[in-house]
Amino acid sequence: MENLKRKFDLQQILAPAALVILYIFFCLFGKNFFSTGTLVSILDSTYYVGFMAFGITFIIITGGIDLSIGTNMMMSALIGGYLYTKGVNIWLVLGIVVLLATIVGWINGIFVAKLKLPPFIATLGTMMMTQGFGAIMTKVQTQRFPSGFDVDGLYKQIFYKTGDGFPSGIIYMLVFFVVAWVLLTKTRFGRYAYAIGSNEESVRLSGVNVSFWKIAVYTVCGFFCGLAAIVYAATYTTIIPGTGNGLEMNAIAAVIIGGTSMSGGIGTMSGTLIGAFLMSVLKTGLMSMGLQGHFQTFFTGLVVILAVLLDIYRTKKANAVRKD
Amino acid sequence: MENLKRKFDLQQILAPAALVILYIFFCLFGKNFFSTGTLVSILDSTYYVGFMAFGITFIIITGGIDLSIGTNMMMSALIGGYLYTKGVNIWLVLGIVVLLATIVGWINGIFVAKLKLPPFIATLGTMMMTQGFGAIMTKVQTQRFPSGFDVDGLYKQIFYKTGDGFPSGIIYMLVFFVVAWVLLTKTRFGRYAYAIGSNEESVRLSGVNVSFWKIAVYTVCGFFCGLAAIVYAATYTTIIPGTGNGLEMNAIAAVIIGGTSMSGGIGTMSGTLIGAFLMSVLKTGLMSMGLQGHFQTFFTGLVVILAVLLDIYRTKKANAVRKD
Amino acid sequence: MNSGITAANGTIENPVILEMKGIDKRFQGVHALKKSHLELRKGEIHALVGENGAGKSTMMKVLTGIYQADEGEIIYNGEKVHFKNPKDAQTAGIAIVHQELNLMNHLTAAQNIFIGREGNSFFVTDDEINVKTRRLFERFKMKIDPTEKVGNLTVGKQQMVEIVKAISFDAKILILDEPTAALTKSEIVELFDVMNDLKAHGVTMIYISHRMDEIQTISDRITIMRDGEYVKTLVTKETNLDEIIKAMVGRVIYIEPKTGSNIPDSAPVVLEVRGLTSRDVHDVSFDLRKGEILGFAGLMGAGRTETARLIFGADPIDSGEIYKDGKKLKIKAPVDAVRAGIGYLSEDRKRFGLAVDLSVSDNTVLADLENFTRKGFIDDRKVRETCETYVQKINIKTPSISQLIRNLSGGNQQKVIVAKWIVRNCDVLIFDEPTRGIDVGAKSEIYKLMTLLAEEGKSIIMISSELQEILRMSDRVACMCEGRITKILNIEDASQEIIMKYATRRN
Amino acid sequence: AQDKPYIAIVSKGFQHQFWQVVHKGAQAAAEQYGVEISFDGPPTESDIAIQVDMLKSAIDKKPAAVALAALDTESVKEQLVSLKEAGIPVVGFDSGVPGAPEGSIYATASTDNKAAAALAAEHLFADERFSAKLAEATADAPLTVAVLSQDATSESIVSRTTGFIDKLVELAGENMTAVEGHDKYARANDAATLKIVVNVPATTSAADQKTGAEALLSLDPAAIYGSNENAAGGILAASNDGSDFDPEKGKFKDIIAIGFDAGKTQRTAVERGWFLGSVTQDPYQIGFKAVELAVNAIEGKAAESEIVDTGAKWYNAENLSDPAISELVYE
Ligand SMILES: Nc1ncnc2c1ncn2[C@@H]1O[C@H](COP(=O)(O)OP(=O)(O)OP(=O)(O)O)[C@@H](O)[C@H]1O
Ligand SMILES: Nc1ncnc2c1ncn2[C@@H]1O[C@H](COP(=O)(O)OP(=O)(O)OP(=O)(O)O)[C@@H](O)[C@H]1O
Ligand SMILES: [Mg+2]
Ligand SMILES: [Mg+2]
Repeated sequence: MENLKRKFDLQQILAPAALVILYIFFCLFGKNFFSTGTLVSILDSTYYVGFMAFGITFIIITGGIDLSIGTNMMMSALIGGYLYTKGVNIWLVLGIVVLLATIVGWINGIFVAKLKLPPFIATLGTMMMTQGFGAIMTKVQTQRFPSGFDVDGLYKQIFYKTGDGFPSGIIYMLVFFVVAWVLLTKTRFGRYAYAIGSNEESVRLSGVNVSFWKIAVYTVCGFFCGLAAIVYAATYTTIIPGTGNGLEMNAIAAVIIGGTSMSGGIGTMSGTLIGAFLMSVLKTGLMSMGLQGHFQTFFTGLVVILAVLLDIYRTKKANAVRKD
Repeated sequence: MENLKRKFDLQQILAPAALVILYIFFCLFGKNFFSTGTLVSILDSTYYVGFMAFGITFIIITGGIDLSIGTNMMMSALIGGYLYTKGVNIWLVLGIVVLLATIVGWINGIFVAKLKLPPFIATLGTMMMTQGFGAIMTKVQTQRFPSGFDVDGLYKQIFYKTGDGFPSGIIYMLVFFVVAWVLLTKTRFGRYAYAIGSNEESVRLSGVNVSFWKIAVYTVCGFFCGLAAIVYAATYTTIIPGTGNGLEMNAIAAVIIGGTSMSGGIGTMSGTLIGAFLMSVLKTGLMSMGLQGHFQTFFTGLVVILAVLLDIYRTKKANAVRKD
Repeated sequence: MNSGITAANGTIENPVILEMKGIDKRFQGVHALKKSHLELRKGEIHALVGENGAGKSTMMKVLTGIYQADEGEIIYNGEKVHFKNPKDAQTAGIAIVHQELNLMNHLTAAQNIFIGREGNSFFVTDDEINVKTRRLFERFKMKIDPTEKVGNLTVGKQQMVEIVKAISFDAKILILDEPTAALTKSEIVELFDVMNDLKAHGVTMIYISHRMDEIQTISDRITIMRDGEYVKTLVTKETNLDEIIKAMVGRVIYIEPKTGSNIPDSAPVVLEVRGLTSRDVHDVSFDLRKGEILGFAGLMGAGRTETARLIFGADPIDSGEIYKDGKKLKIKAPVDAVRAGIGYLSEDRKRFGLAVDLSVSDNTVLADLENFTRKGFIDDRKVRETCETYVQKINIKTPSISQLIRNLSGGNQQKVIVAKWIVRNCDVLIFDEPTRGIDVGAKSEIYKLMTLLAEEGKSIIMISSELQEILRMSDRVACMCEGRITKILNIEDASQEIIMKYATRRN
Repeated sequence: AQDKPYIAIVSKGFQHQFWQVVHKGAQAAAEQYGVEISFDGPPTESDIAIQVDMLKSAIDKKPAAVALAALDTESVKEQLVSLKEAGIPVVGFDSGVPGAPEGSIYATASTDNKAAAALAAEHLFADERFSAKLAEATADAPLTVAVLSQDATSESIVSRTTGFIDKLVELAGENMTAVEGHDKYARANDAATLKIVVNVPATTSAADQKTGAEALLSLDPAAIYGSNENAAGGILAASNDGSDFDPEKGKFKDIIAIGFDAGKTQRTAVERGWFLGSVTQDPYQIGFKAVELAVNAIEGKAAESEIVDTGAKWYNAENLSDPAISELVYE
């Protein structure tokens, strides 16, 4: 019990602390790092990863995994862009984007909950399928969303940045962070997610319709990928077919750094949020120190491992308690 | 028992059958698919995936995973190429390549067995780190191995293709397939791999030095990534920094299609071999049907899911046996 | 008991073969062993008893090098020894059968038994070990195929494989930690034969169990532990049940059978099962009356759990009907059963009863969460209040309701599960082995609780492999054998002998 | 199986609008000369393995000729040889197949990337805002020109980066300039009044290109140049689709932005004068000429020249109205 409390408080403190320290570090040693400009670009590069990370946090807490989030996001964005160029109204397009991603999530749910496929395998499959599908649909052509100054540029102002450069995206993200947080902590949905991650069979034998809730979890994750797709489109305008795989690992890294356990049952949304920010700070910071791109990759990997080592060390006690 | 037996025989038959059928299918509908030329390019594109797949089969049978195999292979090849251009003797270079990859595998083993990191996380970390490291080492420069016509071209003749176009690579691969197969089925190493995947704790209580053998398994996987790096270099000559992530999923897909269970304890080397071939046939075949590259991705995903669904369906009965 | 074996004499004067002195072991938070002590004489069967958490298993894990003692010494054959790991202990001739099954399901029986002993050569073949294994099985008259994958064996057979594995070390000292928890009467008899056989070959054995009848049957001496401390060592023949239990729990508990039922035949039938059939259960029919406790007796594998799982919708039904309060139920999944007010307490808490990472309160409301949600949100206040009332009502020993359930003792975990079903106000409760692996103290509390529930008008099905338990609690006793109900006895007519007769009747 | 001669075209990519236009050109030529073509390319410009495999299966289809834009010459040498042995002619297009074994390439229809990039440098240098600043610049307060280079591996990107840098150095004077950021191009010089900073992002993904652009912009340089559509895209994404470069009210109004290739967003940025201008190749011609050359090769005509320059044009707000230019600037 004590262990648990202590661990929990530590959890609360440690991650944000690390974030702040890292930020300060780069302010001191980075070139023009301490500037609203940089801060904004840190936010920018967090949005889409953040949304994906929120989504997959639910899944990881149930003890599952979703490798398709990255390609799912890209596919939805691609098809969205395709429809837009075909003249569909932009708002309708955005709606469809979210819908598509949600459907993919739902399919994952069916595979896992109904067909009993291991999540890793099911979503590995859908990862490849969505990546291929998006490319096929768009005849492997780059798709473009309206830039801020075209007639339909308004959506960028809402989801990404206002004309005068205010990062409205952060509001969009925080709003849905709260949604995710409430979902996870204050609703049956979230409670069952934890319970399933902790011991699925006993939840089933408590008369809970496990497969329903599991499908729900994967669907919600898909939904968040849809939201990610919107902000991705708003940020980068151009969507390139056949991309998106690999992004899932960034999101997962964020979740892990945030202290969520891959074996399920344990995790927090705030942790994920901080994890996502931490990665962006690292990325932007190393750049500002004039380190070429690949140092990012290296250090992100390092951080993932350190974060979890720290976690293990911290919770050793808590874990030690009777296994028999 | 019957179920199990039946399943096993089916296992034996089904995968190869699928392979043959697929091949015939493409011979009928592909453009000049039925030709030694095509056959050879199928082999060519199987080599490096095959080696990685052999390696990771051991790990997956222990119930683990290694996401770093792709980047590990690339990193070793990169640094190898770097040393070669710096004038190191080619054979020495190849030795170093294998050594490097093996070391990375060993590090993964330490992380998993000694530091008790979940394999997914540990290797996600090393995946990013190796990718970054390779790029950093080579200052993000493309590295080139000697092509068949340079002085040192001989190694290509051994590991990839002889001057008169005989695919010597297949011999190289089959030799090490046999090695892998013997390791898995005829040695304590393999026996413990299965045992650990089946119930790690009980192996430990039986007085087996589990962490030693786990480290061994990850190291061996690394070693096979090294072998993959050699044949990759021999096949494609040019190694680009910052690549390699994503390849692991192809290898894993091959293993899964080959009928190895992600939860450990079950799997065969021959299955993996066939899985690898199946993917190459699919890839080459779809291309020969004039389908854009992305159809491959899509169908590979589909095959992964179908393969496992089939497997589940087949073993349903076997699984039904008392849960309580 | 009807196994008809009596403790062989003469071992009590034998020389001391092993001595554990002043063993002290702390885990985070728990002081598991306090200067504890144990003495073995060559060739004796030494019972080790104590409530849950008394430290029996830990003591054994220290002895076999799985845990390292913080203090104390082990003297084996007159010299001080220190086992750094299980292997050391094995090579020194000390083997153990652990409390929980520890087998590799994907490996064959032979491979399991000889894991870690494939020989020093890097290469391995199964031929040799298959032969050895077959010999072992034959010696103990077990019908198991050495090349069979262990995952396909029944729990009983798996347990036997474990035991054979331990024996196969031809150990000088053999430790059996609750080996019978999952065994049938007949298998237990087999086991005892094996043990006596070994004893005749001069093997010393430590035998841990919660079943007093077995202990009195098989053991020469009994060492009692309480809260990690050594209490005393008794000579079995010179002691009696009360003395042992008193030493264990520090108070006397009598288990006297129920003399008669006060449930009138007129009492309304709550649950009506007709012709229930599946792969392992055949044409099971019975009525359950309001406020009654219907005991289900039978050997292991008799199909009681399976029957329960069928009624509860945990496994698919082939045919048969289930009526609740006269209404026919369509039960496809546990959801349906729970909706109909049926609750099931599994025989395997850890795997089927608890969400171990969750708190006491989360587990308590797990089955009834929809009634704790307002406008889609969980009403934490209501949850807290409810849980606290139940913690009091059935006095669950926990520091707080936000305590993780995994940190509770078995007995208290069981109570939380009971609470879970009461909260869901189920009026039919199926207790499957409600006291399996629970100590005498906790047991009697569970009994009280069940009686209370029955008095409150809930109807209870109690599956149990302990006949005293059946006899003490039930109003009627359904005897099962090979998936069939062979007889439903009124408690007045029931006795251990009669029940055993029906439980073993083949038809 | 086919009566028409079959030409397998293996490009460096497929996604970018650029390749679509190349494809169009190729198809047009295919119809005009009555040949069958297939057009394929790897998902990203670092997928060497995939391109090699594509080339292989293209060869396995027994084409009459192959048109190739190699990601990397070394990796395809062997195929080139076997093609030569099989007597199947190979024509290069776009960046072609530089340094290919003697006589393995019939001819190449390509943009001279160095020259094209030099165009950009010249126009930058000609801009008076820039030259004014450069005049003021001193060794202690040097002027910075930022270069975003999609990757350090593909030949065409590299030569566009070098082409730009070299021209700038040439114009500003060797001893007045220094190059830093990426070791491939770096050249230290303390006396430099003009500092050229090159950034090569971690991957070719839009996100990383943007981060790279942001890193460069945070150095507040006098000018920034993106050496292909993707890199320019990164700059656009980092500058609110270019609007931040608005000379009057933009956040980066003092920074001169120059792009390469085209694409809707970039075109808009140029039209509105946010970008000083950009260099466009003539993808349509590249595609058309490639097939044309292939046909000549099949018919056994001798090639007039090794390289058929398909030309590159500087475009900016002014000359975009000119249809001759406008049609080159794909959306
Ligand atoms: N989920 C299951 N799948 C297949 N067979 C099962 C399953 N559960 C039980 N069995 C088989 O059904 C028969 C009845 O088992 P069950 O567990 O119901 O017996 P039981 O009376 O509950 O004995 P115990 O609970 O002591 O094991 C046994 O032969 C068992 O092997
Ligand atoms: N690995 C562990 N970590 C922490 N505490 C432990 C551990 N193992 C045992 N304990 C604690 O040590 C005490 C003794 O446990 P032990 O399992 O030895 O009791 P036992 O006599 O075997 O009980 P049972 O009859 O239920 O098996 C208990 O309080 C238990 O919680
Ligand atoms: Mg115990
Ligand atoms: Mg049972």
